[in-house]
Amino acid sequence: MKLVYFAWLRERLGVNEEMVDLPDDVQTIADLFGWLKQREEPYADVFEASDIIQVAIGKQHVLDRSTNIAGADEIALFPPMTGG
Amino acid sequence: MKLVYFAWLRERLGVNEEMVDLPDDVQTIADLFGWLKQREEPYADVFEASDIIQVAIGKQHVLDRSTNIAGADEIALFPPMTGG
Amino acid sequence: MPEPRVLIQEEDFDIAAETKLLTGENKNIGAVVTFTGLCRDEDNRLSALELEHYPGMAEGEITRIAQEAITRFDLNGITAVHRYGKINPGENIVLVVAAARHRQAAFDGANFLMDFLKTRAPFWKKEHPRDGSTGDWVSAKDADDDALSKWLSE
Amino acid sequence: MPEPRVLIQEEDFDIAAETKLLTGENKNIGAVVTFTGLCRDEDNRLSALELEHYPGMAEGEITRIAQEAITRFDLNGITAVHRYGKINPGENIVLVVAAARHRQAAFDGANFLMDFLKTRAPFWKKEHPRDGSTGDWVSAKDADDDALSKWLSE
Repeated sequence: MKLVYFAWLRERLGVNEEMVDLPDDVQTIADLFGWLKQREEPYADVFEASDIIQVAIGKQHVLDRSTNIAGADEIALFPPMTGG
Repeated sequence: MKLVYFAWLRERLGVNEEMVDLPDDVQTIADLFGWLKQREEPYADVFEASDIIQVAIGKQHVLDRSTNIAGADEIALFPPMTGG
Repeated sequence: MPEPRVLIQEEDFDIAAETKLLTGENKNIGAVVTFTGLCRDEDNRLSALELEHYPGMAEGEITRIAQEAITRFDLNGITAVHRYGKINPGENIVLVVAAARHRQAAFDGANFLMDFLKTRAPFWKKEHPRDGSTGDWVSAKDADDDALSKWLSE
Repeated sequence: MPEPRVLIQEEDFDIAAETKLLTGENKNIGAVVTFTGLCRDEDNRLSALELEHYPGMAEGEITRIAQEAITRFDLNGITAVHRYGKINPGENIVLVVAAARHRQAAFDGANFLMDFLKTRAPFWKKEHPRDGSTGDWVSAKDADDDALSKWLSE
């Protein structure tokens, strides 16, 4: 699965995107945040305050953290948007 | 005193503007409408429904019909405005 | 406080030029809203609108309302151009340009001025039907009075 | 139903050209509202803004919201152009043009789309201060969420 990062997430993680192999028990967005948080620094630090981090699955904004991510090709993680 | 007319008032009266000598007892806008109403046709007819006719004294829109008109140089009479 | 730019004219206006004139080199403007009112043919019924106005009063009233918009919404500036004379379908009738630091002020400033123009600017529109019949004067709409009342009750 | 025109681009846009493209020869359009968002220098503090975006998602989200604006306000058409990359103070960031028969629909359509763009379009702004220091990412504003909620509660 491809994870893509934007804005200060991208800067603080030092990566634009990466391919990850998720364990079988990572089923939902909430699970994904849990998994990211237990990775080495800077992940643990960046995802500590995960409730403000926004998620898009397949380029669709998803708010419900219980949404299943199985089969997603691309998941994007980013701060609240500041368009316009 | 100069009276000026616009839109369908102008058309139905057949005058753009006219100088009038008002009797001494015509003191307010309401008095002016009363005086116009008792003039020969088409005045009587045009000013019959005088409550929708709008008034400007010295190019200022005036709503209060008890406003004194003494000393006014120019009074305009017109239908509700349809600008924009 | 900025002074509004108010033009009452027969000729057409240039939205881009008026916008540039309003914003100039001011780099603290974050939002510009333009409103353009155009002559509709009402599903091909009209060949033109004729706009009559009260010279002097038109400039005065629009300037007064535009000044109120600047104060009320803390605008960086506002421009209003209102045409008179015979105007064909598809042609411009009125332009309002409002500039502000933030977007809602620019929207509100332009909307406020337009709502007032509809019922307080001394212009009257006469229809010229395509079939050559004598046209009617456009009636004032209750909806326009209602639009105005939203600003008065605030 | 008209399709929105949505452009995500690095280069500047031409408001007059976009407006002309939107209204075309349609003589039943009575009102056109344009909103232009510009880069402020925040009282000379900033030398530029850097806009990052999520390609693909940006087009998709803005198109979806623009379609909703057309339906909700019965618009004749709507255009949105959002720039990315480095933008200097005084330069354009975003354009919305909405066309409708009547003025309030055009105002509401443009206002609605802008309110959604602020919090739902995947763009992020980074400040470049004039003093050469490392700039911050612009924070989302509660006021922008509030602006959005006015459309959701209707």
